[in-house]
Amino acid sequence: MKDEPYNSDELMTIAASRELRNDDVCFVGIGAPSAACNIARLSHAPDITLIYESGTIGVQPKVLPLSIGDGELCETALTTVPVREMFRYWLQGGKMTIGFLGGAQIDKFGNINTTVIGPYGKPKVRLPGGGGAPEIATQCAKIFLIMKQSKRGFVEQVDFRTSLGFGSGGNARETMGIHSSGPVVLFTDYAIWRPHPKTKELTVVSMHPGIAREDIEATIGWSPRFADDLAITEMPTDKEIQTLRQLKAVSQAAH
Amino acid sequence: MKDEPYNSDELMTIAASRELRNDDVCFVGIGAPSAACNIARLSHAPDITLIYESGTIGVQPKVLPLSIGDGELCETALTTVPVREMFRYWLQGGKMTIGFLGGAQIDKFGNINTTVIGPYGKPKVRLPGGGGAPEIATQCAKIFLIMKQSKRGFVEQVDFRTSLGFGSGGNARETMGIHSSGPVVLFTDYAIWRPHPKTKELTVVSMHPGIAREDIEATIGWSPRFADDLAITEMPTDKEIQTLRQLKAVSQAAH
Amino acid sequence: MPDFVSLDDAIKANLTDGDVVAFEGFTHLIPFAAAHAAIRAGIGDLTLIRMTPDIIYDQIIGMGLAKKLIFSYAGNPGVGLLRRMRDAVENEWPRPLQLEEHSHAALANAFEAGAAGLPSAVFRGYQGADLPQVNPNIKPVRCPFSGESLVAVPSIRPDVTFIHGQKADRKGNVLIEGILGVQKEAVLAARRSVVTVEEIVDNLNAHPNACVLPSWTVTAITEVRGGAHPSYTHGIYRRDNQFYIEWDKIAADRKRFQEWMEKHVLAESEGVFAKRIQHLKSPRT
Amino acid sequence: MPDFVSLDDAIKANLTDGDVVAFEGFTHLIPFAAAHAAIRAGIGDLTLIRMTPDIIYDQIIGMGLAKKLIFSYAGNPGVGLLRRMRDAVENEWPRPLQLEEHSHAALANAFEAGAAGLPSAVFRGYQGADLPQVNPNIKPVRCPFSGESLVAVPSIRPDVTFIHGQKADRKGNVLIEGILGVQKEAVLAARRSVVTVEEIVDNLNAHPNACVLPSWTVTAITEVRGGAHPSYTHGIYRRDNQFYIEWDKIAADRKRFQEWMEKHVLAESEGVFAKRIQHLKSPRT
Repeated sequence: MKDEPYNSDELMTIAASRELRNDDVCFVGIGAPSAACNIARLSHAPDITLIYESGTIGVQPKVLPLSIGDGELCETALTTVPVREMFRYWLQGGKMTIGFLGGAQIDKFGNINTTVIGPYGKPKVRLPGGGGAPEIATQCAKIFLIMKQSKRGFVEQVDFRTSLGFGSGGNARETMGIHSSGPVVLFTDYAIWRPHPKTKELTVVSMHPGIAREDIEATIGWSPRFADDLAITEMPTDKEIQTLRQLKAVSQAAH
Repeated sequence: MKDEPYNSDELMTIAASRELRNDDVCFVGIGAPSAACNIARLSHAPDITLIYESGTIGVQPKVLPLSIGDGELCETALTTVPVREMFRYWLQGGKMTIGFLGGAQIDKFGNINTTVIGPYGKPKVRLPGGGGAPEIATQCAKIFLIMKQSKRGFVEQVDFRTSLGFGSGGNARETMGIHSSGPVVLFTDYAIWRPHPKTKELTVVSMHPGIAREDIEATIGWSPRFADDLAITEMPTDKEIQTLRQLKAVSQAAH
Repeated sequence: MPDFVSLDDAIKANLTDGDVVAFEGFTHLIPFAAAHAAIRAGIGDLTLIRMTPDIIYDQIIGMGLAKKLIFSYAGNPGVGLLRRMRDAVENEWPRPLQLEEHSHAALANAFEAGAAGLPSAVFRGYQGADLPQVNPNIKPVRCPFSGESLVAVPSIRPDVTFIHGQKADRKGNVLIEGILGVQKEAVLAARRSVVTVEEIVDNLNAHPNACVLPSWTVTAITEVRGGAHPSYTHGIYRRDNQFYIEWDKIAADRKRFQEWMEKHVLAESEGVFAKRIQHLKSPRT
Repeated sequence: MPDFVSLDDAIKANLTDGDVVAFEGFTHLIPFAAAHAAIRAGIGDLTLIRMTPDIIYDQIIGMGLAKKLIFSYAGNPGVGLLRRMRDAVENEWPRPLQLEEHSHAALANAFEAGAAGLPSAVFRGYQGADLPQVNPNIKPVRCPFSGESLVAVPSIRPDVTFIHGQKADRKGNVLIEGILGVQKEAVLAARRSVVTVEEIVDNLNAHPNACVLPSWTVTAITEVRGGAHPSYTHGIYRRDNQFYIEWDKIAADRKRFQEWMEKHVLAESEGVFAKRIQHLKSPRT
């Protein structure tokens, strides 16, 4: 895809940004979610509310933060609350419409692992851990997943379930007494996936331009399902790609 | 006591102020406690920390507040915190060395009623209720009681136990798992009382100048105990009386 | 974004007979203008919640518009008792009033739990006190680690919360400064919220850690200068302590109370509040 | 009133082998100078608590001074993993490290409960997550009103908490502004607290609702300009993001790590922090 006017990472981010609305209240993580949210803010959703777990509410960063607590966030925020309050009133209190998650491993039901590769007590790789994810996964009204495809990352079974997707599928969330939707969409560098309405298995609904089914199958650790009415993801517009690249350039220069 | 250079109310307040120390952190109520604390601050305890339940910490009012939330309190406070935080971090968190209580009724063990006269379900007089008192009574390290003596107020049994003193006496507090001291002193317009070391019954330890045992017995609804080494309360000094009267005059003019 | 509407329209759209409602304010920033508009609209059968019900609840109760009161201290602060509320409890005049009584600590925790989306609040409280014997909404719970016995109370989730603040910006973000009470919690815990402010401005110019309610947490905003009188607005006007003292006399007598309400509430509109604070404007110290 | 002492004296008086200690800071205001002084003092067998252990805990762990870590996210924020912490967990180098792992929500609640004097914190969390299966300090509890199943975690009560703030006044009151993290809770929950500040001033000039710690909640105060570097102090200097990126390389190799610590921590004193922020001073926006 070298000759394309965009790369697959960029499309992943842009595709996510397109599904954000002006009245969304997003619990934003660092990296692709932060980029997607800020592209949305700088284009079709100028009043979108972006919240970072550091307690910064309604941020309007000019550069993408490196950490979830960069000074830029507080300086451009509507208000900054203590972290206790962030998790109690704003996340647990049900104020977030969208939370973003990704991780080292994901399974077909959107369960995610950011804790350990290998057994918990004797890990092969000790990852950072859950941070906000265990509660983000169940307390935001909807979850957007963003993650690059790879056989290592898209696995039949996660080594550790740091945060819940649809559990074992079907109505697993409901039986646990959880009322939020869970992962409504997964954006990757190859495709857009959505849960099957009944089984809740993540299903490819739109492939990015130039991607074939085999490309997807080659990067997924299970046999992925494809929707009957499979779409092709819209190419990034010039404006989208410019907004993203400008934001990234300014950010790289700033750090 | 008309010809005295002070009245009995004034001595009650001044006697309380004398027992406050520079490093005390006081949960202050309106009225006599507020006056006592501020006299202490303006005389021998300039760095005493005064906290009002409205969330104002380290106040230095020039006039005595009419309510626990007058603007004067916030304007002179070191900081003002939300009421939730006041009750969780500062009171329940065990930061207060002294709390003040008084009420419509008190018994010989310092249990207090500010809820109802008569039965709870069909009260003869509906009083304001407990406010902060139920938790002040157990969560401040020590309690100072301030209350004017009367047969109506000093009763064999309170109609409703709004806040705990020593319960039925003895080690009742300890058996409830309470670690704070409870009422260490009671200041009235006739005397100073302290709990008996064992029975915890409030006992007259010092009578104000000019007061006889009979005066006290005539204003108490039970047969009060007197200490063996009964003292006479020191008269207010000119400075004490001036400080109190000036504060009251300024305050009356302000409201 | 909240609706910028008149106070009467805000009441009409957000308060209904039978609602559970909190007019919050802790001595400071009590939403008197909003409560008077609600009284004028005659909306009744209300369950009133407030830590420190004072004159406005005395007025709503005295007008027969409340069926229940959830509270922790019902007094005219620094003055005395609430005479209309007493009359309702002791004599069922003008109608009976159910009480659900807590301590301040309990209600502060209950508002916090409401804002935090929890069904109940756990704290250490009521030790040796009689209230748990008359209020079934105080229950013992045990810490699963230490075994200590604590208490739980249900969280508070009003249908609608009314508060008064210093400023809102044109997007509907609200700034509150000074004594904060439990107003942030009361708004975040409620299904709907109506905020009266002294002023609508271009920019809040708020300290980064000031108490700001984002626009999307507020249902309706109305500018009412002096809207907290006889309570006060930090930095703008002082508490009318004289009126609080006077209220004790007004409320002492049923007839005098009714005449006063007729003249100063029913026959007035919210515009009167700006006039009432003329003599109380204070420079920020 | 707190002691105004040198950082080394504050460490000597307040930190002992085997202590449970929180060096708190949430990306902002991380007390690097204090942690480096503790490392220089060689105080070990520590149980470290922090929501977001980052470079300073990587350093303490890599120097073999920690026996246990209580945490919710152990990463170099925006950069990657903590390589010294990984080495301790995966290879027990330079010594084994026990882990007690929570979510952010759990630890934020646990600090809050510590400040509130409670034995545990109750919240809604960990639904469908594996952590409760490997951490016995996460227990189910039931709401006595709704019957809902919630979770409890023990409150956090450190022996000593270290934080960094903008200013202290000469009485020892401390002001923190910007991203506040759980520092207030960490100080109020601790038996002792040590605060480094950028500046000791006559008057805090604080907003009435700013985050201020009264002098009597603080054990010791030291002025250390730049004391949060490579973290930052809102309004005074920017985060040294370049250093965070560089740390990933330094910590990748045991020998390089040790050489770096020798040169930049062990052979230095807190005076160096003022120099490290020279190129990062930012005007308040």
